[in-house]
Amino acid sequence: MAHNTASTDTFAKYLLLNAERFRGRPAMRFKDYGIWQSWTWEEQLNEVRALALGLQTIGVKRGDKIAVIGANRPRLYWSFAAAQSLGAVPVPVYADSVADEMAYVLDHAEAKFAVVEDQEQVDKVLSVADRVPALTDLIYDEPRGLKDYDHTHLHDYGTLRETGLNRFAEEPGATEGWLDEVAQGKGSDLSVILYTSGTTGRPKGVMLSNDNFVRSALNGNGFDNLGENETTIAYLPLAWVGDHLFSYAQSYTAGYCVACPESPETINEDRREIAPTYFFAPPRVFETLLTSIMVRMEDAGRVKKAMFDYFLAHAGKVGERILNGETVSFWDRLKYQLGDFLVYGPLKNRIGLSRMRVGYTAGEAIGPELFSFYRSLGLNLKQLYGQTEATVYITAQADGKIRPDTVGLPSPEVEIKIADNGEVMYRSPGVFVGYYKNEEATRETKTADGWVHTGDAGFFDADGQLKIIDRAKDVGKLASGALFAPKYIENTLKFFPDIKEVVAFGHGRDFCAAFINIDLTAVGNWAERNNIAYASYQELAGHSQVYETIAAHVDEANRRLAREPLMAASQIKRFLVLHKELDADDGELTRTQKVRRSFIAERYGPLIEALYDGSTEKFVETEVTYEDGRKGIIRATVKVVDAKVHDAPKEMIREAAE
Amino acid sequence: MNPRPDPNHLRVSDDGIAKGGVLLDVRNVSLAFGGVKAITDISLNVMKGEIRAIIGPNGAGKTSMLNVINGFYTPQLGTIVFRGKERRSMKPHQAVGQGIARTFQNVALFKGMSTLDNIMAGRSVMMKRHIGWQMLWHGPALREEIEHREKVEEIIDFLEIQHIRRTPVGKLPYGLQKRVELGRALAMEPTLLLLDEPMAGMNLEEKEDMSRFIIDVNQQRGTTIALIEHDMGVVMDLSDRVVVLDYGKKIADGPPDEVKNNQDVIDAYLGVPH
Amino acid sequence: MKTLLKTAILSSALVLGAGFSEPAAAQDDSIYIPNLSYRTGPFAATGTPLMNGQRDYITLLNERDGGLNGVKLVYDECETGYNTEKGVECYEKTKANAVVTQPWSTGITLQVLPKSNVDEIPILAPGYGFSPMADGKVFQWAFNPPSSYWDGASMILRNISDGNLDNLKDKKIALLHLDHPYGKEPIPLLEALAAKHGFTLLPIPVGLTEMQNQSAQWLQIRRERPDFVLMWGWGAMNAGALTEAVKTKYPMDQFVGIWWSGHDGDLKLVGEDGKGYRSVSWSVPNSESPLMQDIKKYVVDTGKSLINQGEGEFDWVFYQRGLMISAILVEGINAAQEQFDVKSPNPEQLRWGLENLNLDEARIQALGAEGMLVPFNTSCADHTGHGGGWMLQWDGAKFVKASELLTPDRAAIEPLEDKEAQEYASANAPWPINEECKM
Amino acid sequence: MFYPTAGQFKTSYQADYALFPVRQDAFLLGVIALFAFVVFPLTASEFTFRALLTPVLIYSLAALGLNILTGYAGQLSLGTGAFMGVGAYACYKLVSIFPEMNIVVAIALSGFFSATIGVIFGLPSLRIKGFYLAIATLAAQFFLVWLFQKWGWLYNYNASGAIQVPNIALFGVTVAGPRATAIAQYYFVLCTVCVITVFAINITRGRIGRMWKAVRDMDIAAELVGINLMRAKLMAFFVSSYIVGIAGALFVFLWRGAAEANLFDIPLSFRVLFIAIIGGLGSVLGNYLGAILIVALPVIISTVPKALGLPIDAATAEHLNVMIIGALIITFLIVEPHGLARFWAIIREKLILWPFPH
Amino acid sequence: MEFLDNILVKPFADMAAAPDFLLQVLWEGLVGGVLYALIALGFVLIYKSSRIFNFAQGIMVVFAALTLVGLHEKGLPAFIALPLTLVVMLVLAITIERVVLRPLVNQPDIILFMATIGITLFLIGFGELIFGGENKVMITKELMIPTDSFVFEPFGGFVSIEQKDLTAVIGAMLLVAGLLVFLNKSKIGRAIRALGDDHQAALSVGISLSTIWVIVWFIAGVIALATGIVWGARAGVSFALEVIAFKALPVLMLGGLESVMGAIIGGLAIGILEKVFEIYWGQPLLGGNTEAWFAYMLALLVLLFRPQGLFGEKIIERV
Repeated sequence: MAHNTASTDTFAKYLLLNAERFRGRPAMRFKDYGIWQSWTWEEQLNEVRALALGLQTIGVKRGDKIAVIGANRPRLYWSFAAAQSLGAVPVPVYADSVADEMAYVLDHAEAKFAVVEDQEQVDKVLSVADRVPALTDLIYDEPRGLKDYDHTHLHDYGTLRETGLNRFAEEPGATEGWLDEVAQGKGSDLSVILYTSGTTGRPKGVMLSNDNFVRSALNGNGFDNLGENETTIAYLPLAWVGDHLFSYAQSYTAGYCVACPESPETINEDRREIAPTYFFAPPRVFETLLTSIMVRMEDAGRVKKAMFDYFLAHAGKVGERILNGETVSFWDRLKYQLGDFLVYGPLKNRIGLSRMRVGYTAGEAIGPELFSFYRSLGLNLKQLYGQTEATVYITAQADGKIRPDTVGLPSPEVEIKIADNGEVMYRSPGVFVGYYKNEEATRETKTADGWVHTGDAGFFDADGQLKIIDRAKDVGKLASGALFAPKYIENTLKFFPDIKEVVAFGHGRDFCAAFINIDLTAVGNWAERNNIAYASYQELAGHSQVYETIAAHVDEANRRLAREPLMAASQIKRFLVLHKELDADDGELTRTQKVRRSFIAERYGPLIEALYDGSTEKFVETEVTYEDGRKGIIRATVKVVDAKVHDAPKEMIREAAE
Repeated sequence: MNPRPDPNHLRVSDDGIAKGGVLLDVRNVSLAFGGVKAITDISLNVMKGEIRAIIGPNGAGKTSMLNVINGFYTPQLGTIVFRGKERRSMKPHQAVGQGIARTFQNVALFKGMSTLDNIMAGRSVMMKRHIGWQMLWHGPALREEIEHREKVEEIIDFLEIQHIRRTPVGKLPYGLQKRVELGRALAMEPTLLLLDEPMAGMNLEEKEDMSRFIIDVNQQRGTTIALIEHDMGVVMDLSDRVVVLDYGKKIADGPPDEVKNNQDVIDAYLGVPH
Repeated sequence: MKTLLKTAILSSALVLGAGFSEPAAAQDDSIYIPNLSYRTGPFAATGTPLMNGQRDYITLLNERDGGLNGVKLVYDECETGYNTEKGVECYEKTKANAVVTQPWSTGITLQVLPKSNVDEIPILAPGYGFSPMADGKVFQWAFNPPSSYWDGASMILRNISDGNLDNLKDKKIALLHLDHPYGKEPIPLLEALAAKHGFTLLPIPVGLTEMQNQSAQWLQIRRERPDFVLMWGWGAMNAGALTEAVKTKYPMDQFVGIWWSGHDGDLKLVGEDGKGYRSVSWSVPNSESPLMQDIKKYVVDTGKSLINQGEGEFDWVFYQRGLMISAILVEGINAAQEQFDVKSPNPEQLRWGLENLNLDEARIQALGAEGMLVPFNTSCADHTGHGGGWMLQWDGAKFVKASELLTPDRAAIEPLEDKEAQEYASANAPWPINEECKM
Repeated sequence: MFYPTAGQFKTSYQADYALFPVRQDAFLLGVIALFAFVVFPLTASEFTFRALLTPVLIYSLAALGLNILTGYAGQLSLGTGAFMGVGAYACYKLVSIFPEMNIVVAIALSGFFSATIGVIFGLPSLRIKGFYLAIATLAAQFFLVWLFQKWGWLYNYNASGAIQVPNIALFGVTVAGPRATAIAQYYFVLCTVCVITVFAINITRGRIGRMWKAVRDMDIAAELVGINLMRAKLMAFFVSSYIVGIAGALFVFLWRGAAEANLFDIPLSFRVLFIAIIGGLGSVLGNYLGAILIVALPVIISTVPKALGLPIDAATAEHLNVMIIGALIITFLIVEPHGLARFWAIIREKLILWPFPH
Repeated sequence: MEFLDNILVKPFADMAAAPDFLLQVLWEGLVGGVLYALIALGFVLIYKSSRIFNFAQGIMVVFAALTLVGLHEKGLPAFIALPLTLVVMLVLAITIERVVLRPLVNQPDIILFMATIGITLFLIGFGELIFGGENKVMITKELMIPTDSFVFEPFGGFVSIEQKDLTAVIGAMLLVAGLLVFLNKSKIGRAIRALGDDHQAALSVGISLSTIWVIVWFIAGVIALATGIVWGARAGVSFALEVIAFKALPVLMLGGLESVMGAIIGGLAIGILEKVFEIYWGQPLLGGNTEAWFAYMLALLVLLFRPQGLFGEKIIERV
């Protein structure tokens, strides 16, 4: 399948190749002005070339860093290719980062140019421009509101494109010059610098070469048999390595079509319209989706709800086995078919995944129940374990060899070993070049012979599949010496739709305890149905009935933990429901919505103490940041509750012993 | 294949009045219903390109003034000069033809229609294909429909209401309805846009959005705007000049700062008896 | 919503189930006689006793004789409400197995008439329908025995002019008629006669919506002061006209109705005041006749009749006329059975039967209906028989026979019939003419 | 569940403006068309054609005409029957004056007569609104029916005052008059109805349709967005009456075969109004659903007692039938005041959203 | 010229030539007008209180009369049948309120209008099922309505005035007077009148909306019964009577949907004018039967100049 030729080692070259080999096939779609505006590969080539020729006029040269800031839209993807075609290095930046973060990244990357989405981003960049001395010119896509800005160093994308088109049409040699630039590109050249939003410290710029991306992408394509007929939807941050691989690198190498949603509000609808065949999402997205499914089904009539539950239960029983091609009785198969007609099919249709051929969850470990739920519907959802530093792929689950609790076998061309401290290490063609301007960190992470520390603890199981327990540094021990893997506990709890986020504590303590964040949508809905009035998140979180519900969930989670020999000791003894939603704006979550455990531990120190000192409630004051940047204080008295601890069921022990 | 429409073409063609010239001149207008006087001998003008606010306590005759300007009411006395043409009475749809569009104090959308159709309805005047083509749908009628759809989609994009494109407006929250109504008025590509309390009943965030839209309309499209608004803060921020009415009479006229300190205005707002 | 869904499913099942199935097929040992009746709506008052009569005669035969010559007669009503649209629907619904169509309204008759050549089912419209239907060569499938409306008009004029129409010269005759094909039917003949004999014809239409409020019409009559008022009224119109006539003090003895305007129920409304009102009729009630006694015995007393005995419906002109109408039909079937030696004749055979009716006095007497029906006979050329009629007069409580047998002035009518029949045939070309009939 | 809409997206406005943007709708219509054009003609009896299929189609068309006026433009009319009459009489006169005229042309032209009359009686709508206008349309109703009775020229001075359809052939097939077969008439009506329906859909979803809906939803606002109320209303009267007139011509020529003036009286108007309202105002589909309910159901109900062998005499059955229809109307209005079309829309929506309830 | 003469001169000459006849015409028109007014009154009451355009008013007239006669036919004496009929009308009012109005509250006007047509059909079917479809005689004598007539002989002609018509006119006047007193003086009456303007205000009287509706529909039923008796006495009782309901509609247009006085004056005016037009213009010039549409055309003409009817309030449009 893979159209790998020695000469195509950069994406610009792939673009030229695709315009030939996939002539007339769609390369990109964008829901804009109410319809899916589409571009074929040769139109995409035109666009990229036009932009590149335009960029040349404002002085973009080989080696320049070009920041790209904004939502998923074709023009920003084109700016990647245009920059790379000229030998410049795109640096995608999280669009929702606050000015401070952005200033750091832009400055650190020494970005000379920035392609941004709209006025909001222009304003943000301009506000920190004095801290980014290298930055000379800004290019914006959306001209709205920018008419009266000083345009000496501010360029309208449309104008640049016009210039480029004119140059292509009229300027002798311009096109040839550009093709020369493309030809000069090498596989070993820097392709892109991606800044990782590390859980601690300043972001680091991961330098990835064309080779890294091309090889990873080709391996991925081969692994999942991806060709030009796939469709995917690009909705995750441009600066995330996953998006860059799935929505850019793989698209260019395999030739498939990437669709950009109209706006964040319409993503669900847009996904349904496009019905991607290749889909990737962090567990959080699947979680939200499941929550919304369950919440919406709560309002269904009794008969329908019963039917829904019945068939979901049946799917839970046989769905995954059918998907894995195992033998299932004819009757069960028939029932599953009926369920597919009545429930699974329509459900997949509603969530826009009915055409999905390959789906990945990545970025974070997914709860096994959550994972099984989607697979039992017949969705070929797989886990992928990867890192920016690895150009995504470390391990991936191969079709038919899927287990919810492992992350799969090593990806093609990837070697893996487990270090003595349990840390997973790998070596592959995707291994990054280095951290930009941070030799020290590079050395810390990447050994001289090319092995990279993942920072995650894990082990290979009997089948040779990798199992990740937690961050290597987060895995701790209870005072009793038993293993304490917070992520694992958290995921167990997060399966319940009512629970949005969990932070578990226990390292060095006598027992395990947890902060719980309720899901406002799910719980709010439940409250509405039960006539529970509430004015705020805080009030709802503190409601005694909510506590009862959560307690029931914790109890159920403990029951599950009790079944796992390794985890039985870390059942949750005490918990509290947090009075505010964990928020990236307050630094409690990363921009990719991961929990920043240490920060939380610091911020809510008194509450942790309350968990362990036996008190039943605790008054706290918390500083919060509002959307507009103002700060405020939330005061609350948070209740702390005990939970029941279960013994390991006997048969489970026997089974485990076998 | 899909050339992106140029947002600039929405700008109204030049009518020979330079920016800052008098676009609308209301001269000594009086209006009464039966014996009740709604407007008494008011003169005011609107310059091209400005945002002009009309304020005043309840019952001051503000809405009546707008109704006179766009031809819904015919004043008993006085004349109105718009783009250099003088008139006493005209039908509202003729006013639209001259380039006056407006929104209403109580949202006057077509409740049974979707957002898209509501805004499309604003372009009715500009669509010309007769029923024969309409009937066949293909050919010129479809081309015309698409041509206008493109412009309407720009407005939808501009007002950030993509997600409610197909929603019947009756089901929308008030703030969005106001936005759709603004969209419908913009679809008419007016030279003069009359806004009757565009922010009534909105929360702070919605007001900020609406203010931004109004400013954008004024700046990007060069549309002259006359608006009635109760929120003084908004009025002072937005408008270039303010005219104050009270009991159907004009009591002040000038830049916001000047008006703010005018004693009559303060009295009127504090309710000093006459 | 769920129940509604069920309803929707049920009703669509009905559409498929009931809608596409044919009405139950007639068996060999029975004869299917549909009747496009009306027992509802503004015309129910006059329709009901007639339908009762028709129904009871068939019931009598089935009860007393076990049918007709051993064949059961299946009498089946289809409700039209005197509504032409419903009538056509009924016609379509019943025609598959019907041997005859009894349209029971001139409007429905006119609708069905052109189809008769295609469907080949005889139309039996005793005393109503299109007068030129008498021309059996043109209207092969339509029968209106024993007298047509033009016959009726002619008889009335002869009666009021003491036998000589010239006596009407310079007189003014008003025709108070229902504004409906039925009511307009006599106008062509009356116009022709008016021109010929020098009297003035004043048609006064009564719209369907004004039947019960005819004050305008009667004010007109009062102003115009006609010498006679002829009435072609039906349903609620009759009662309305009679009350207005009383109110206007129009002399009752100058007020004459066609046979459908001689309903006991209508006259009861005015009672004594209606004394002297006349109505021409080709049937006369005779409650003492053997037939009526049998009806009483086999049908009424056994509770099989629908008549309103409290009102004395048994003695009514219309009820007994209904009996006679069925009797005419049965005679036709009987004739067909004998001629073709079949148990249940097909429509084609019945047509022959109806063309060869011979209801002379002896036959009528044999039926036990002495004096109840005018004697007449039909032929392939004459589908009416033109048996004539009698004047019935209201004596304040009931109708009594008030004249000898009247006969129409056929010489005056026939040319008009021929002309109208030819016009009809040419307007509906291609229209087959019965060439075999040599009469 | 039957509406898997995932993966259906539009890359151009043309595609977005397709008659059936959702594939399943097109499929469903295809199935219905298959039934209408192939299955019914192969299986239906003559009675089914004449009592169910043809009248349902013709009534649907009349209701469609009315719906344009009442449902789309918001002008309540109670005079539909009379406008049907205008179409019928116009067609009759055209055919009798020009016997050589093609029946299709005659019917198409007769619509213009009713449209003209419709516009004349629509003039009061410029000043009168709501029920007052509804009553005003009754003036047209009563006056026109009166005229049909009094103006002898209209019915060629026929003695009975009725008009009789002569035999008329189209491409050698007799489609009107006593010799026409039910199936030929059915096909003729079906094709006419299909063509006009497509036209009507196109008109109602474009500029003119929006204008009408704007006038309906809020006439003052419509005027203030530049819609000329007079033109919009009169155009609605024109188009509506045109379609109604065509329906009237079909009514007499392709179904009834003959007509008297009072056929077009108020009960016909109400019947059509029922169809439009029970079917759903402001919808094209509703007219068909409404016609099935109002026209076909009574026919079916009347066959039920006999089919079940119940000893109910014709009169009682008719009384019951009237009662049931009355009760059904009330029930439907209570259950879904916006008509069967909305009911279907809800079901469709539910099927699309399935398994979610909303 | 002759044409104009026929229109403009001859009719008046006719009137002058036979004044007794003219008087008779006027009287007939007046009696008809009283009946129109009564039916229109039923409409107005219901419209005022519930914004429902009650098309079923016409059929209620028939239903009431039919019930009265039907009960009498079943053997009940008039003095029992009459109150029993009132009970039936009350039951009808309650049923309509429960089954139709309550579930349809707040629906658009046209839906309620259609519902009343549904009621009409139901009542037709129901009435005919119970009492049969044939024409019945009003039990005039039993109700002690005189049936003779007074005959005056002015101007050498004669004018005949039926006593039952006279009774009808007087009865209608008493009914209207009683109604006006009820509406103006009683608590419920004031509530009903207030309902037309403001639901809240009406509710402040302390009577529930549904009670008011039942009362209003019952009053409409009583009016229907009265109408049914006088009309039935003239022309018999049958469902053909329903068509007179249509005559009440132009009366409403003329008088305004909400004006009691409008209904009365409009009814009388239309009754008289249509009769005069029919006799002096319609019959001689247009072939008669002009009563079928005259009232509508007249009302339409009036509406073109006064869109709110003769007695309606002027509408000022606001935005």
